[in-house]
Amino acid sequence: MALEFEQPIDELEARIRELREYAEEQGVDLSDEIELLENKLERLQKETFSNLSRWQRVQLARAPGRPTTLDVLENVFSDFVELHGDRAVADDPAIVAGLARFEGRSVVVAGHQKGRTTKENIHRNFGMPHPEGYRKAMRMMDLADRFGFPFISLIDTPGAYPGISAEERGQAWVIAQSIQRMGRLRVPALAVILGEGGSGGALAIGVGNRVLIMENAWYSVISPESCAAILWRDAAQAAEAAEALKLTARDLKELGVVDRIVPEPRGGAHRQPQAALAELRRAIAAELEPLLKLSPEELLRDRYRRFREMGAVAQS
Amino acid sequence: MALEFEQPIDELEARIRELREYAEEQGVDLSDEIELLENKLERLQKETFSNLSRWQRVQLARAPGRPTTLDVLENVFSDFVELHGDRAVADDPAIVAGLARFEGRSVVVAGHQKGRTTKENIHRNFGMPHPEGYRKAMRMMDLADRFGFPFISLIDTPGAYPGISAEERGQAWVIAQSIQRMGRLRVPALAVILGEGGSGGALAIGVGNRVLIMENAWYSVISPESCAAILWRDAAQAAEAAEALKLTARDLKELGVVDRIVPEPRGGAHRQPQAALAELRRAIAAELEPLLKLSPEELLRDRYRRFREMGAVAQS
Amino acid sequence: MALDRLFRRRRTRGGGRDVPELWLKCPACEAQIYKKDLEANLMVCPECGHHLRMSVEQRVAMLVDEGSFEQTTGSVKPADPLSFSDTEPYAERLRRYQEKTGRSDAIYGGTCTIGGVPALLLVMDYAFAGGSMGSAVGEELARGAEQAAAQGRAFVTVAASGGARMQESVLSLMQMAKTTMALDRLWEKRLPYVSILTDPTTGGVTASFAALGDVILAEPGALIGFAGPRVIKQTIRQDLPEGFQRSEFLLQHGMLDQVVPRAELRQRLIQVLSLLHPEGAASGA
Amino acid sequence: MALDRLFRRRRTRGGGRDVPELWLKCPACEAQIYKKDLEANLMVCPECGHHLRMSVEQRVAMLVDEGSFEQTTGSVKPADPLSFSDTEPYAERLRRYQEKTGRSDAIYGGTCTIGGVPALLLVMDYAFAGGSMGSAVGEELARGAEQAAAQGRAFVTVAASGGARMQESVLSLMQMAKTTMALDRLWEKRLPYVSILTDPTTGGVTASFAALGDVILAEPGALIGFAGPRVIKQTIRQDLPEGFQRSEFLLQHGMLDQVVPRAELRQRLIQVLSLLHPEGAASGA
Ligand SMILES: [Zn+2]
Ligand SMILES: [Zn+2]
Repeated sequence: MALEFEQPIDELEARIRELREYAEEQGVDLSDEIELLENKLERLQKETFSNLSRWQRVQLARAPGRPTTLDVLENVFSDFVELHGDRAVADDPAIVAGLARFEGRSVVVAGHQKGRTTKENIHRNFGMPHPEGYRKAMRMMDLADRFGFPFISLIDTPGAYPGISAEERGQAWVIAQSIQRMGRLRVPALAVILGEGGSGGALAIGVGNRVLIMENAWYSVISPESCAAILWRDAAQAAEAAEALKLTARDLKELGVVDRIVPEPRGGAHRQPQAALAELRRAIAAELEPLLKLSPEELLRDRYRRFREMGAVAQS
Repeated sequence: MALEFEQPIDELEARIRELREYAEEQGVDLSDEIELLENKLERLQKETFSNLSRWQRVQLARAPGRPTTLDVLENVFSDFVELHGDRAVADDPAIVAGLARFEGRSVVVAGHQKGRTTKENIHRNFGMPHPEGYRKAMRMMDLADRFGFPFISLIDTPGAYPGISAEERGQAWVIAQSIQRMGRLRVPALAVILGEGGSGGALAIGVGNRVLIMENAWYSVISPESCAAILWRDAAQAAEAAEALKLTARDLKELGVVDRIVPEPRGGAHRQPQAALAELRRAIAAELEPLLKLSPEELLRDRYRRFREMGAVAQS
Repeated sequence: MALDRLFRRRRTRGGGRDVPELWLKCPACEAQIYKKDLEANLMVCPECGHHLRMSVEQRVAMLVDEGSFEQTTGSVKPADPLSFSDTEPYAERLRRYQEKTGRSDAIYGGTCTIGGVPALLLVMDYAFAGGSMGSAVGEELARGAEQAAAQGRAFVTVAASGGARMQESVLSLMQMAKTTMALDRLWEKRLPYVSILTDPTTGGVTASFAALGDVILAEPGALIGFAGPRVIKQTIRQDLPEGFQRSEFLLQHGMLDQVVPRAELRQRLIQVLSLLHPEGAASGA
Repeated sequence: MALDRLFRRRRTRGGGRDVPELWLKCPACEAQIYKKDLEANLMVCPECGHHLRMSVEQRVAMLVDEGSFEQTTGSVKPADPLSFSDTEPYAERLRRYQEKTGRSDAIYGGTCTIGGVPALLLVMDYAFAGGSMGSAVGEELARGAEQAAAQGRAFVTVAASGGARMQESVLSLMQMAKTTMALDRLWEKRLPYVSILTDPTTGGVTASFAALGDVILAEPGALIGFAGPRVIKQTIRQDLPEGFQRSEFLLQHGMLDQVVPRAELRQRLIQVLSLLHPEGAASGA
């Protein structure tokens, strides 16, 4: 299941493993050869991962094994109690939400959830929420305000589901409502882009006082494939579209859209999920701490100022 | 379409009309005979309508031609602009709502709507709302709070719809939410029981600082028919159940559940709708006026106190 | 409406009293179970996992920290404000239920700690008039919420009810508003309210306080709804779908936070309360 | 996403320019209509009632009190923050649209009175890049809401948009948050916001400020939604139901307050504004 550009690395790793096994089984000393190969592996990794193209990062953001919202809930937070339902129509498995503890403090969390297996992915609609999912998220925001707990969102979706059922129940309306609701939180709000930040379906829970992004995550108004299909009339131009869209963590930091990049282990979070999650915990702690000192009014003002400044225009 | 106990009156009225026509056509003087009959009519009406049984009042509350929510909106209020939809699932025609003016002042109104024809009655589900109807009403409460306008509800329902679709979408939940939402209004809230006040489906929009009731309306935890079917195991015992349930305006006033009875023209509001609506306008004006002087906090406290005292218990 | 359903059941079943009380038949799988075993298993059928009704005393015992419970309910007695009488006077019925249960009305509870969190727990008693809510039950609930708010306690209710108490007509209807509005006393103090729904919870209880928990938990297979299944069947004149109005159905339809097997209920409640109650929320207890 | 749809249509239609401009063909009933007649009829087909697109200038003229309009838009010019280029550089496209429409970007409006109520009206121009919302459009909207709040005006928008402007990527996405949050300035002052949706309104515009009107009106037959019909068709691989995503469909599904024929729109707007705006609401004007 390695990504295309990871294959030479994976193959070399496999070769080294085989050699080690052989040496052990046969009792021969191949340490020189192995060391040589390991140096080569090191160079290859450095070469590959220090010059990742935007499109390669998009692929890393989608890599199987990359930590999902539930992984974050189970590892970065403790005492997670999942809460279900929108109290109106359904429970949407594409968004997972509930109460948890972070550094001893109660918080409310909601995030997109992709499946960790194919079957689960179908159950979770590939992380593409229906309106019920966003209403569940809004219920969580109500809960956060009700108890004065920080609200933390975890973003990882190709986008809100573009289907008949979703349109019938007001997908556009619920996204607008969720943006508005999150903007009105009287508690600290953090948004973390874990993997894919696909358009309005991501922004609906992205209105944080601070927005964090994992090093290899992306965030854009449209996926590279769809953009390529429309502008280049060829989905295969996704790599080019990804370049044009400037959707990587570094781009977003330069554009002022995110506040902090959470570093990932070399090769991406899927290669060492625990290390990635430890970095994430540190980043959340660092961003949350100053917000805890602000009053509800200061938090509201801060959030408004943050988004009010977004965009680039030329004044006449 | 006269109710059973109205028939002798209706017949006598018809006889008098015929006699008058005959006298006019033939140019004969029957004024003595007519006067005699009119005196008889007067006595008959007095007899019938001053000793109405509870069950007869229930029938008056359901009489065809009785003013509905839309009649009130068109006659007691002005500049009515109907607003539709719950912004989530559907627009429910069993509840009508919108902006209007009362004595020059903007208000928000929501009420159950029965059909004024059979076809309309089916369209409006006989005034039995689905969850969407109550969500529309809650949206109106939000609007009232948003603009600081008084909220006025008009109650006329056999009950919330007891069907599969309604259960699936949380009928119980939405009624509870609507009770809670109305209890939290920071503006003056009036509830008027126009015709039928059927159980939770009525109470959902009945949490007013003041509750008014039309003279022949009823309000109960269950309809007389259903109560009879359960307790007497015979729906035909509805008259007896109506007596036991003490569901008339006068009963409710004695129980402290309503604050004011709006008098109806003799024979019921359906006989002289305009006169009934004029009385209603006066009653609303009288009850609204003192509430307009209260602060949001006073209104909240007043509403809580009002409902907190409801009930009858014996202390040990 | 609940009252009568119970009456009827009792009448038609009648003979049940003759069966030796040592054994019980599971209504789901029909297995004969030794009653002591069933009680030890929290009234959950060891054969099929069906959750039978349990006594309110056992319910309290299974939820609270040992030795922490002090009853607060009982001083509010029901009245008969309408002098209601159908085939039997309401006052008579009340007396019978009071005798049978040893309780003033269909609710039992008090102050306690749950996992160390100070709480006020109220449990509805289905054995008393089908757990129906009249003025006394409503009053106990409103007082409970107010007391919890005043004392900094979490508020926890366990619902089991056929709905409002018909014999108090509109006064029982008003309890829906009263109990709902009393919950706001907890809001002002940022104290949590957890609602637990058990079999059955319908009518005016579902449509008021019980649907408004900050967190709503339900036991597996519990019948939960607004209208009872019989009323719905009469309305639509067709059969109801399998699993309709059961906990699992409600979870799917977004109305519940979790369906929790009875054996795990206390633990889940502790988890929730210690996250939501101010003491646990800030300290990281 | 709108931008390209417009490009394509323009390309494939191409020849349209050769047809004498005195006559227009109704896209619904295909009747040939004298253009002057159509304009006099507010661009509503006299044969079938189909609502054609109208120029933003005509839209403003039909809604405001005569002589009351003062343009506020235009000083904010779009930039090309990503140096975006696909088959054509974004900067080029902008220049072409600016030439064609005589506008800086896809929005036009200003202060006015509507039935005597002081208002700030902003109209999206579908002729400019499919009415797509980039930073400049978002900035005009946010300033508009802020100015309305500061000056005690009602805020009115007329949406017509294919969504966010792809060529500004995440910055155009951020306009959804910016415009939505700016509306809260009106909340603080209890000033109304009325959103009017016209054909077509999809994507990021529907999913932000346009869906959040205190009152939402739409023109008959307008296409309104989140995803465009083509995207949905690709996703579900089947045809869309008749009337799907049209105003009347949205009204039924609870998303709109009213569907209002263009001829009645000004009158309805006046009614709503005079009820909601503080001046009309208290005085009973
Ligand atoms: Zn069993
Ligand atoms: Zn036409």
